[in-house]
Amino acid sequence: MIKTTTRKKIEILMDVPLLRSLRDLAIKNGVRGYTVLPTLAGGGDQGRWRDDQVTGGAGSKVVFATIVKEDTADRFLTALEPLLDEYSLIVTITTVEVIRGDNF
Amino acid sequence: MIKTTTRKKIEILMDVPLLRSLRDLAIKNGVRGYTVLPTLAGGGDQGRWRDDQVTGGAGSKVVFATIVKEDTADRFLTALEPLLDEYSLIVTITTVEVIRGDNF
Amino acid sequence: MIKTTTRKKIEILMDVPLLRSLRDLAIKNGVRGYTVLPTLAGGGDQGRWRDDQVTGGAGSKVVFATIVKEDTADRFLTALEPLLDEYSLIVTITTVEVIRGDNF
Amino acid sequence: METLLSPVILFFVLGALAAFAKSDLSIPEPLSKALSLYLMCAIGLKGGILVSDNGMTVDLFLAAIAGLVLSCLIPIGAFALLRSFGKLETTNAAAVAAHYGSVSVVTFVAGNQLLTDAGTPPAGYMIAVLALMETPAIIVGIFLARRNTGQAFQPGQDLLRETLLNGSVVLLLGSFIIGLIIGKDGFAPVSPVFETGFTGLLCLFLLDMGLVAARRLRHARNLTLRLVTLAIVFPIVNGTIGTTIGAMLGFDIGTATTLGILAASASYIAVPAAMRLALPKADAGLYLAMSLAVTFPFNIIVGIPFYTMLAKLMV
Amino acid sequence: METLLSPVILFFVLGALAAFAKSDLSIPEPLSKALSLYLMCAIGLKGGILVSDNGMTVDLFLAAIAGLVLSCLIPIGAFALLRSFGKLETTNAAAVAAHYGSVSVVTFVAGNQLLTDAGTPPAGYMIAVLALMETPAIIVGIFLARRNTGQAFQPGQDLLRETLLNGSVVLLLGSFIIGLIIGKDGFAPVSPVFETGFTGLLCLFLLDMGLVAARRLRHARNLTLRLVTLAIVFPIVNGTIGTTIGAMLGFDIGTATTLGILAASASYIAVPAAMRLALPKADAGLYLAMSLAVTFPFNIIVGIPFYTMLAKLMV
Amino acid sequence: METLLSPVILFFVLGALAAFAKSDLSIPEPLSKALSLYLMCAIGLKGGILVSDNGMTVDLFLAAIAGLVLSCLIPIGAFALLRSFGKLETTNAAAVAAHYGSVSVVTFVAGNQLLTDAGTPPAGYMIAVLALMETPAIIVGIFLARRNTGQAFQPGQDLLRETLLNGSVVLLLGSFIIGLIIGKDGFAPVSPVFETGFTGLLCLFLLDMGLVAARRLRHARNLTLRLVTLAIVFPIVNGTIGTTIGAMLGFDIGTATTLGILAASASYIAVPAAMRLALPKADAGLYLAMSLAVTFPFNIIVGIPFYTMLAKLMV
Ligand SMILES: Nc1ncnc2c1ncn2[C@@H]1O[C@H](COP(=O)(O)O)[C@@H](O)[C@H]1O
Ligand SMILES: Nc1ncnc2c1ncn2[C@@H]1O[C@H](COP(=O)(O)O)[C@@H](O)[C@H]1O
Ligand SMILES: Nc1ncnc2c1ncn2[C@@H]1O[C@H](COP(=O)(O)O)[C@@H](O)[C@H]1O
Ligand code: NA
Ligand code: NA
Ligand code: NA
Repeated sequence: MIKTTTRKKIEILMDVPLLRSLRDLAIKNGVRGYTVLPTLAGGGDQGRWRDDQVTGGAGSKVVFATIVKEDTADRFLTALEPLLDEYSLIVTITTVEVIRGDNF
Repeated sequence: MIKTTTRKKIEILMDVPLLRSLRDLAIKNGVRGYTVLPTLAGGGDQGRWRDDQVTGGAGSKVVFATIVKEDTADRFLTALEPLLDEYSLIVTITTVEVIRGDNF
Repeated sequence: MIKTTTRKKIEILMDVPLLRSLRDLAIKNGVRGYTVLPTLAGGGDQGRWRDDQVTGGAGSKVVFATIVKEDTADRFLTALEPLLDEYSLIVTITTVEVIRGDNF
Repeated sequence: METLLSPVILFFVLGALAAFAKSDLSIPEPLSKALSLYLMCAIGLKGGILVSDNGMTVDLFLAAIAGLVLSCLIPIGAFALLRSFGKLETTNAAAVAAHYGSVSVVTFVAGNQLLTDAGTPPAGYMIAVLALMETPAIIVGIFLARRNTGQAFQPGQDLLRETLLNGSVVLLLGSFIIGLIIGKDGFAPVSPVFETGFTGLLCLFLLDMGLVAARRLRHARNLTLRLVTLAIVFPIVNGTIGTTIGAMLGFDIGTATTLGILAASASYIAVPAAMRLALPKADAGLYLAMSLAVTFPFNIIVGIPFYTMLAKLMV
Repeated sequence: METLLSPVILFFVLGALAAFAKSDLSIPEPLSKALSLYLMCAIGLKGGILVSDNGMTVDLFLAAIAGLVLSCLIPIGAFALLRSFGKLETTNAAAVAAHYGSVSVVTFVAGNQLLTDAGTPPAGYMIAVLALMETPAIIVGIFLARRNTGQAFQPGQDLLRETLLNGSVVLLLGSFIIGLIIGKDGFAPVSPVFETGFTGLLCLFLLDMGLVAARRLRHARNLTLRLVTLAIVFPIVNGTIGTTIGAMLGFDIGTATTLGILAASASYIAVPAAMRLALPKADAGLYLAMSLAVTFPFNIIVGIPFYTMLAKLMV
Repeated sequence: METLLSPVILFFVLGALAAFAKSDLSIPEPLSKALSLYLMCAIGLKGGILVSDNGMTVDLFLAAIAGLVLSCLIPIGAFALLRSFGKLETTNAAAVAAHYGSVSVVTFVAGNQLLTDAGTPPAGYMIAVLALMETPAIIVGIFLARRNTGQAFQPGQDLLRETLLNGSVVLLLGSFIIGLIIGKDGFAPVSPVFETGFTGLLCLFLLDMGLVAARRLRHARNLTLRLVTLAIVFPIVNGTIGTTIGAMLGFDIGTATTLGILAASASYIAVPAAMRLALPKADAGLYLAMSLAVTFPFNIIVGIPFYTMLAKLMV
């Protein structure tokens, strides 16, 4: 059996225009690597949206995903907390196993 | 350490034409928010596919993702079950932590 | 309550040109189904990237996701291990519940 | 022969060869969708302008009724053959049959171009007939499937919407109506995009269709020799019937041939989308392989010249 | 009336009808973005070439100053009305107000086309004015919001960059400068794409705008009757003011009307992006519905002819 | 100088400036891919038609052999310099070297256009030479890397397919052959898209290349001054050699210059894709920065005029 290490995967759904600031915040708080994933559409308390580029993507959303050690997760999430309500971010934290754990 | 709450993330891989019906079913069963994610290609018992728009996307698939309380998860999945085989949906349920848990 | 079964979800982030070889490796090692997901951008020790098609997608990355039984996961990951460093793959393994577990 | 050496066909062949050779050549999906939307707009406009020029005639209604009747009856015959000779079970047979009752926009376009080049263009209203023939076969197909099988989940309303308001049908009919309204003069400023650019962009689209068709053929699992045979027999028979009816109704060569082409062609846009919803148990790999990877190239290369020849004999 | 039957408008209507009928017709997003980049390049180049032909005149500076002043003052008036009559709270009122201070590229383009067709084209430098008017209202809007509310996270630098270096502004101004440099002769080899193809591609873009606008209207949650009223009153008032100023500055009919159109139009590209960042608590569904789903069609169908009439009376 | 003020170059500069200023301007990736497929088709067709007009001559074979020899030898020289002067370790040196042995389609296109404008167009068969020169350097590069290093996982077959059936190579050669078959007459209906639209669409593509090149330069981590020097020395030396060989083989000015341009240019499509697979440990940021962000602009702005001057002196 292959050796794995436990890490936290943090996924944040946010509006595209916020991506740069959030990435900088992540890096400032110890995040070493991240990946950005696309979305197509969604719905919630504020109504429905779908990716539409007529408006220059102002209404588009992306997922910022990063795999981190537990303590980095805490640090980043603490820094993030004040923004959650402001920018209605959707944040999930999942426990995952990784291989070559010292890369994260 | 930031306060988190345990929720269920349900992810359903399905054919694009089914999306509307499934979203309605989800909402009828207590789902408050959801996000739709794109896919590129895949393979399984019924062969390989890749997103091709020549056929108007009839063969394309998307992921419908929703974070819900355990009881909503049960209710939605129970409503979903009869469709699983019919539409060969791929459903996964993951335990995740969320911040601001009362939003889900 | 609906009956679910525990499975492993393996997600591998890799360069597009590697996809075919990796898919073949997966199937050779008992993987029955998989789905490929797009990404937009990312950053890590080797710097930042974003999907750019001017270079024919050489710098683009995709996620190869597959849900498997624990023993298939072991077998596949063991076969994968020598490639991890070589191709700097990012691999996560998550425990998920599935419905109709005998399909995986 | 000359037809086969037109750039449009050659790009289709290039795409098919690239896919058979497992090249990684691929057309980005949004481009592919963009091209298909563009083709709908362009042919819709063109048809509308032709009709606005010539006025509506009784022929339009005759052609519309002929088209509707064909698209309802073809699936019934096809269903019987698919069950008996094709050895398909009910659901698959019904789904495949629906495809043959409906029509293929690109086959229509290719025929249109060849007929126009040959000096026998079809009437403009055939584009309205094309739009009308897209959906009825879906209803017939579902009916055929449900006579024998029960289904739990009824996506009724959604299905009707998917079917009647399918994007391609809406765009085709909408552009047709816009063409009717604006006429030749209103068309002038947009003609560089929708007319002058048409053949070139069609080349790119057919390159993509070649790639997709060949990949479907390579990965088709349940495509038996019997089914391939049917995918060739259907267009021959339906095309002959369509052309004959056209000739009997007194249409000119181009129009009669086009009715034959519509009857002969099989859908690969509106019907597959509806079938995923209505008959999800049907094998999408199978019906797309038959319509896109066998019947479509057959019609483009052999069928269209054949129906034209028939029409010339009969008109 | 004739205007309303131009293909450009008819495609907008087709898109809107398709969305209201819940058709699944949709334009792939990358195509939509590609078309919008194309439009920016094309009109930027065109403006630059016109200015390179006619030289810079003092009128350019007058128009620029008038535009800047309007785009700073309009939000202030709009804010007051949105608070009082519209019953919006501060943040939403400020965000909406910013949209009306800024401008809509496609409204500008539509006006441009109609004025050119009518033999009264606006001066080329109005494209520079368009670019200048895109961003100042953002600053004013944020200032209006922050007088009364505190904000934790300051995406300061990012916001300035998002605003001033917004892709559409950069492309518009960049193309304008390229047009200035290359002049008429340098433009010849690229004119088939950027000039001949313009109207046709604009049709496709407006088809998409129709779809998006109607979907926004269908899903708009907080769009009260009072707000719809304001979304119609704002363009009338601002358009009248803009046209009048243009006439008073001695501009020709086309140019005065265009200043009116700029004042009357509401942004749906640069401003929403900046607002998501700066005033995230503001309701995006609301400001986009007002600017895109009410004011934009109003301007296209009623506003532009009205400002033109005004200009004819005054110039 | 005039060259530098062509819209094509100016759009490249605009893209680069926007990226350096950290504007969020970006071209949607599917559009970018669509444009690059379009360029391949267009130049492939054009070359085929030229050759179908003039017939195949012995010059075609001479040029092909010269191209193949250059693309095998250039990487060997480059590898030595990258190791010694550039201080790269084996794998990186080999990967970078392979890029310089291969060719850049857009550099070729830009050169083609300038030479044609100047009245000295290259022979049509140079497009076949371009396609032939895309892949051999990949094999040489891998060979250079593996002499010294061992590798666990051998993606052998995939690599060969990726290399020989790389989408861009297939499309280029396929369109060339289609051009050969259809000739001038068959080209007429598609020429509005593939010829008239070419320069305009090239502008949009170069806008994107400017953005991508500048972003690569901004984020390049391991790009030392020595490597930048080499990325400028390589094209000068290789371009001079290529042009000289062309002149010695008796080619006309346009054709000799074009052989120089091919030798001087560095791949950023086929080779990076192959290197990700074959030499994954090589630093993609590095080789793309060298070829795309240094050598490409150098060739466009300085190189092409220089090789043209050389050719004029020698032919
Ligand atoms: N429970 C949820 N699961 C998944 N995505 C959600 C959920 N709630 C909200 N979202 C996403 O977040 C966006 C904003 O949510 P809301 O603020 O509730 O409108 C929605 O449009 C969805 O895309
Ligand atoms: N084990 C799996 N893991 C991830 N995706 C799967 C799996 N099995 C099936 N899929 C996806 O579901 C689609 C349909 O599966 P199947 O019905 O087995 O052909 C496949 O083409 C894949 O995209
Ligand atoms: N911790 C992480 N979480 C998510 N994605 C990562 C992480 N580390 C690396 N990546 C992704 O893997 C790519 C290569 O990583 P690296 O080899 O560290 O440059 C990055 O550009 C990211 O897209
Ligand atoms: Na048919
Ligand atoms: Na305004
Ligand atoms: Na070279």
